[in-house]
Amino acid sequence: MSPTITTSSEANGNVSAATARAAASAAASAEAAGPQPVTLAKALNTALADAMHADSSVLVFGEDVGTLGGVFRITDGLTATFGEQRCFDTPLAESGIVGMAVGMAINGMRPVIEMQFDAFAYPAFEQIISHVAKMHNRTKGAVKLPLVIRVPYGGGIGGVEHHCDSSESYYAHTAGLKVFTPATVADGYRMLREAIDSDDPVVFMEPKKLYWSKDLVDLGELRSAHSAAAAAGRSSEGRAAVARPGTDATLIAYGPSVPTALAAAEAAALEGRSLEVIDVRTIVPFDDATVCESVRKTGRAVVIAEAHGFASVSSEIVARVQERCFHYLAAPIRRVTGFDIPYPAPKLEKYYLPGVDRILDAVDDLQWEN
Amino acid sequence: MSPTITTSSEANGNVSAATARAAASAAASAEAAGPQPVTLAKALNTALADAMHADSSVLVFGEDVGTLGGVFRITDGLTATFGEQRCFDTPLAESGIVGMAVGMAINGMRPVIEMQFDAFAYPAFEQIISHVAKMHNRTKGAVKLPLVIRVPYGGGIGGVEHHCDSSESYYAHTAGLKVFTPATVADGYRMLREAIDSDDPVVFMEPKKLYWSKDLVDLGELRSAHSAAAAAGRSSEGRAAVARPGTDATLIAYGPSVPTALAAAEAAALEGRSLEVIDVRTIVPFDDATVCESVRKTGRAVVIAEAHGFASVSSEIVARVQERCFHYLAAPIRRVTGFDIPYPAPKLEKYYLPGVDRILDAVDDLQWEN
Amino acid sequence: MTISANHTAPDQTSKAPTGDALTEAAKKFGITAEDYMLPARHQIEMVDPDGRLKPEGEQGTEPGHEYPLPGDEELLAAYEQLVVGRRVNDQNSALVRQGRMAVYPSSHGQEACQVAAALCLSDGDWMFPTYRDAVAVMTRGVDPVQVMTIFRGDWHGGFDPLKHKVGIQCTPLTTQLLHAVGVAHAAKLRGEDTVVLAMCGDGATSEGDFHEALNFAAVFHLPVIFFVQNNKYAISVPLAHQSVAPSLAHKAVGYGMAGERVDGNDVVALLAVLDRAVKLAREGSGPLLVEANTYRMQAHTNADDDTRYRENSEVAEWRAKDPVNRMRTYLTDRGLLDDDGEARIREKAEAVATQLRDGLSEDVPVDPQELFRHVFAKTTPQLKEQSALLADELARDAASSTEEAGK
Amino acid sequence: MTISANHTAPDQTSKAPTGDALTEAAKKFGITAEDYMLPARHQIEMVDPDGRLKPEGEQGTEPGHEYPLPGDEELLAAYEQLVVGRRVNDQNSALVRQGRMAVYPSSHGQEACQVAAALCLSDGDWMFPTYRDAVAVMTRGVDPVQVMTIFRGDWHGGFDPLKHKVGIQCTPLTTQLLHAVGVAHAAKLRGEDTVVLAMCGDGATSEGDFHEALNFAAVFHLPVIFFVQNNKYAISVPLAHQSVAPSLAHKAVGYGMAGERVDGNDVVALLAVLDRAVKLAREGSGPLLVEANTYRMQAHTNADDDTRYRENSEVAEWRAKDPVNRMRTYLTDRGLLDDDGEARIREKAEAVATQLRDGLSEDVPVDPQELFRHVFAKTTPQLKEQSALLADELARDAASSTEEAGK
Ligand SMILES: Cc1ncc(C[n+]2csc(CCOP(=O)(O)OP(=O)(O)O)c2C)c(N)n1
Ligand SMILES: Cc1ncc(C[n+]2csc(CCOP(=O)(O)OP(=O)(O)O)c2C)c(N)n1
Ligand SMILES: [Mg+2]
Ligand SMILES: [Mg+2]
Repeated sequence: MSPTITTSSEANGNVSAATARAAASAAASAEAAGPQPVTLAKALNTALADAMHADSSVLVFGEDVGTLGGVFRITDGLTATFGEQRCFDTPLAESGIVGMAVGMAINGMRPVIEMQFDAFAYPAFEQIISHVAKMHNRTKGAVKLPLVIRVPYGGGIGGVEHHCDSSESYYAHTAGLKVFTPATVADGYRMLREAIDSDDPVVFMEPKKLYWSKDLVDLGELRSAHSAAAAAGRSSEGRAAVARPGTDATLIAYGPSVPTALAAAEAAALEGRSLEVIDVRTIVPFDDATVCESVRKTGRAVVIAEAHGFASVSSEIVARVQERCFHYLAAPIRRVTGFDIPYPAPKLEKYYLPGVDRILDAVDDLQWEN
Repeated sequence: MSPTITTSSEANGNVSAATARAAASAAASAEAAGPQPVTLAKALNTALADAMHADSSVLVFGEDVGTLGGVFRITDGLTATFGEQRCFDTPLAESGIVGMAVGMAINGMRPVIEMQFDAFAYPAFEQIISHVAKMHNRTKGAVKLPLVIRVPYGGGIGGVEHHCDSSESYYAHTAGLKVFTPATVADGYRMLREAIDSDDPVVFMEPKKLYWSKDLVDLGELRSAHSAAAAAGRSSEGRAAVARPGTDATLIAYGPSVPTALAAAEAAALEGRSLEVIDVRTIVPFDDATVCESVRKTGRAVVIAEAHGFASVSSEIVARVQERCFHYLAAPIRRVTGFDIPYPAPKLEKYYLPGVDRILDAVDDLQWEN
Repeated sequence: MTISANHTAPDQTSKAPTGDALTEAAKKFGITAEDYMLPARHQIEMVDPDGRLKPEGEQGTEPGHEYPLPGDEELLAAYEQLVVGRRVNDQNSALVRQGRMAVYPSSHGQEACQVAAALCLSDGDWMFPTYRDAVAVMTRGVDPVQVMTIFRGDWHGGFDPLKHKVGIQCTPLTTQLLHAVGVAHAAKLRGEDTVVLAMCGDGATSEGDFHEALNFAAVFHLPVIFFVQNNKYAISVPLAHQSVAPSLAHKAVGYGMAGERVDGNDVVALLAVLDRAVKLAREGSGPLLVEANTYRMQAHTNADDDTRYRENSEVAEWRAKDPVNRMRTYLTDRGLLDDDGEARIREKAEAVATQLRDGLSEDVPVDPQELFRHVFAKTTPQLKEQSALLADELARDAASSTEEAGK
Repeated sequence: MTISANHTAPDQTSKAPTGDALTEAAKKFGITAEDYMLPARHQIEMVDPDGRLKPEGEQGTEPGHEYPLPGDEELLAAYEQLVVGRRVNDQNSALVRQGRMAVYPSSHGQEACQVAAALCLSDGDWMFPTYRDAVAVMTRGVDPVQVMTIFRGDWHGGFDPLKHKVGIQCTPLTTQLLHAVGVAHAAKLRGEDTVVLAMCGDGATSEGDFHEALNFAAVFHLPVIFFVQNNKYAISVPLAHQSVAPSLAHKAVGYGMAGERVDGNDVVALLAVLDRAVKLAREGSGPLLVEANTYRMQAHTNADDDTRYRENSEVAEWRAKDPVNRMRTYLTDRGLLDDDGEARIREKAEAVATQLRDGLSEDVPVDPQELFRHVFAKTTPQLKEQSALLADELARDAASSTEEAGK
């Protein structure tokens, strides 16, 4: 099917789009009922399809996202379902992709574009920094920019250079962008739907090493929950999750580091230490409340991220937590991050990546004797 | 004069270049002896000329750097003195400028390139991140990349959008780059010479609002001091300065914020508070020792920077200082930074820029009652 | 111009997704694909610097590159806008000298390009201008004072792009060409017949985004007209340092689109070429590239000193080609313009100048809280916090100055 | 091909900084500037898919685009490298299947391009290859095992670019073309006669850096040959989605340089065209753009599934144009190759394959401290700290595993 394309009802106040609720529920009926093992890749793919069903102004484009369905298959089947007008390949030029998306968003569309890998978004940096982030502001809100830039990011997949960068800090530092990164399959679905619904530009960072991780989720339920939330104007933007409750120290993580943090907490539990794990989920806006509540409770914190530590999102988390929770802290906040080196070759990446042991070392370091 | 171009003696081990000491001292003789009021712009210009005299593999290029001498006149007179082969205009394309410079550095030159304004370096982001920062590492040091990227940065000059960004955090977060930023006229000369001498790529951030600020300096003495230091293999890379000694709290600043921090310290002194001001000078590598020594002494700190605060160099400074000086701190470290908004239009920039009052407010906030 | 045979590779395996536009064009105009893409041998020029209509055979037209003379009414309307545009340019430069505006990149000397760029478009069409195209934006109907907001320094842009279908005046060079492509693409997907005119300078053609924009427009077969005002300088850098191609219009060939060059100081030729380009684009030709040969008569902006890099004599040469005078002579000679008409037009120009003087000498108070208001459609807790911090600062300032005053 | 008159704008005010290269070229070859820049009407093709020498009139040559047949010795040497290259491609793919290498973007089917790209250069020249150009790099003389380091995953690059005058195999598309331009520029400034060959694929021509590199090379009049292997796909995306120009060689026109297209499976034509390009560039023609029409016979890499986006029949069509078989037939027919010769060459190819198998099945131990060793020429206190942290971790690991073992 290839519904008539109209203009987003949300953005820039043009023609309203019919929400194809019927179509969406038809797609739902094909799915098995109840929780099923679902990969993050599948959840993202479903979110894209559902969003395209719901709003004909949602367009998907990028390199190899059409016939191939993306090198990670996140756009699999979208061209077949929605036609070449709704999901298509572009010439190979990332600045072109982002710049064209800006124009489409100006003219009533809600583009969801894919950067093939983290490092291959760099050619689009000027468009992202100077336009995507600034268009709404410079026009005093006259132009909304409902644009999602999907960026598969991070390492741990044995990729060669330029395929494993953790580039979230560049975006998080750029005023005017929202930055989301899911760590669970359910969050993958929900957060991508919310990113697409958002009238603000969202850089949607997908931890590529989690693409094939599975959780038991009920996609139909996620879909209904999203519809209900959207109808009620609710969104979980800016809300971190307590991924595991604990009492002795807080591990603050996001994206690919969340499962590692959970594994560390599991290991620590065996040694009698109760670690709370916070999944940041939306880096911008940041959920100070949830993070600080946890740290005030535990009095100790470790921030975990794959990216180089220097001048990064993890620096920010440390800085804001010490600003807000200083007198609750029994020890300095520790960081476990990637080293300040170019991402290493496959055979060396295990030495680079923040692993369970390195996290536990940092936890041990939190001056427990005090 | 237009000396024969040979290959840098330092980089990539090709043909050696004659250092034109005689020429340099000839230039020196034209200058008045003893300390004179000199602008930062003039000091940078002199550093470029001296470096070009000293090493014929030093080349200067970019947009409008030739005949015009740069929109800020930092390259004034270089084409006239050294010829069009040594200082020249390129086509208008920043990725091209950086990419060509990479190739020239591979092939024995020491390019010093100008990005006309902070935001106009973004088109070159891919070349900077994926090549400038990584070339030495990926070739296991076989290829050195003695390349200086000069970036006039920051606001306070009434510039329109895209002319006032503080982009240092993007570079500082990128592993493989060194990031320098002078705040005084003497540092401008010395640090630019050291950046050009360095076999590592240096992003040299020039606070454009300080271009026309004057200090009393003796350029001839600076030149001799540099020659002596270089001959002895000494460099002040990675060394912060105590710009003003004090005992009650530490203001940590760099580039355009240093004069503001000094003014704040001056004002605080009138109220009986003794503030120490640290000028970071080289953001990468960072001088933990000097900064921590000061904070351990004073027990209180405020970090000041014009850039958006979120996930920035100032976040990093807070994070590392609390990691290293936690038990010396009487209060959380405060940040006074630009807001997390696109740099504002000229008539509003005064509300954005970290000024003396905002710094003093932060100092007042450092829980003096404890 | 005729190329003897088809240049298309015999073994090109893939088909263009949009049908072979070049083959169609070649058929339509009875010329080769190369002749369609390459600009005509000479630039299109209809009225010479002395205001005289050139003989048809000397206008630069040739098979496939045919441009009928625009109608008298269009020309009169264009002249009026030329006069207004010139007045606006000079008024703004004066306002800068008086400190009422921070900066103004004048299009003095390029008014023919400015005017034609706006007049060739219909209401539903879009324009994507640069910082130098204030006159084009005004000619399109945007309030002059709003247009100057960016240069006065109150805000980044002063008008609503959606209302006027005019992109914000863009500073990062050629980035706006891609926005133009996106706007055209969205319109095409919705089946609208919007044409988009995307503007840039000669220097800007060297940027990577220029390449990507032209290629995207060609591959997606979009109705975008890329209009390059070749004013011979990019700040201090002359054209010869940007390109050694025979012309900038030759760049069309690499994208499989048609290129044309036109005397950029001849509004008649400009309208002829742009009107036809808009018509072709609307009819489905895909994108076109039009290069206007003109000259930047003044420094890059008031902050620039052009005596450092060019000779006065060069500027003087171009003064003789002035687009406004040329048109006045032509219309007067043709009997379309008399003293009364001229006076009426001058009056109109004066009115706009007055509007600018008045509008820009008002000291519009700025609201510091605007800093935070438009960053996002849905703001963040962080910005609320920062906004409160600033509000608190300002309240304390106000309180202490009241206190001071009270003393 | 003849264009009837000079296309250059009559009123181009600025002079090219390097003298007017186009005028010179036009004079030298007795053709127009457009004819110099545009590729010949047909691609250059000398030996047909059946291995037969084409009649001179059908080789695609024309005035200004004349290519004499390369000498027999050069062709024999090329054939040897073709056979070795094919063997290396297939050996590497096998090693990937066996898990000895992580990934290999094979140039199977493109060996003629690979071989010609290396053989056309002299020792002092430079080559800037992509990830797919391992065979070209080897043909240039770099140790095969070193070349594969990047794909084995030990390190990013395995050879010394300065020693071999070969850039590291580049992944970020077309970024390396600018490095090539810089290397050529540095050499030119020193008065060296280095020619630089810069390689990229069809998809890569869409990137902004392609544009900037070609333009810089043209404006600075540098001896760079841009060699595009048009293998019809960029991963899954066919050529028609990259460009609707008649050919990629047509892109030369926009930069004022000469373009040519050549049968990329015909090593004879490739050598003829590239040898001449190198000669012209060395003599000061400025840059040239050469497009080779070839085909990516296998998936993009082993990680790709090409059945999702192309028909087997298309691949089969191109199998008939195989560059190795074609050359074998041609040389055998010409009496330049007999069974002995063939056997000797096969043996050589086997030796390289063995070298690869042996070299890549060794499990070279990695040193974790290499992470920090090469980031900077002069390291930082921060990296020293981080390196110590890792060393401490590893020491504790080692100690605890010794402990474990001791229990
Ligand atoms: C990406 C980018 N790089 C550099 C600049 C700085 N800059 C502003 S205008 C200009 C020259 C532009 O020349 P041209 O495109 O010919 O336009 P003109 O000013 O002549 O109208 C430069 C270099 C910029 N605005 N954007
Ligand atoms: C800047 C950039 N964007 C995207 C990619 C991902 N990518 C790797 S190869 C490739 C296709 C390249 O196609 P082409 O240039 O035709 O070369 P080929 O692989 O066919 O040899 C893509 C999209 C990349 N490496 N660099
Ligand atoms: Mg210009
Ligand atoms: Mg290809």
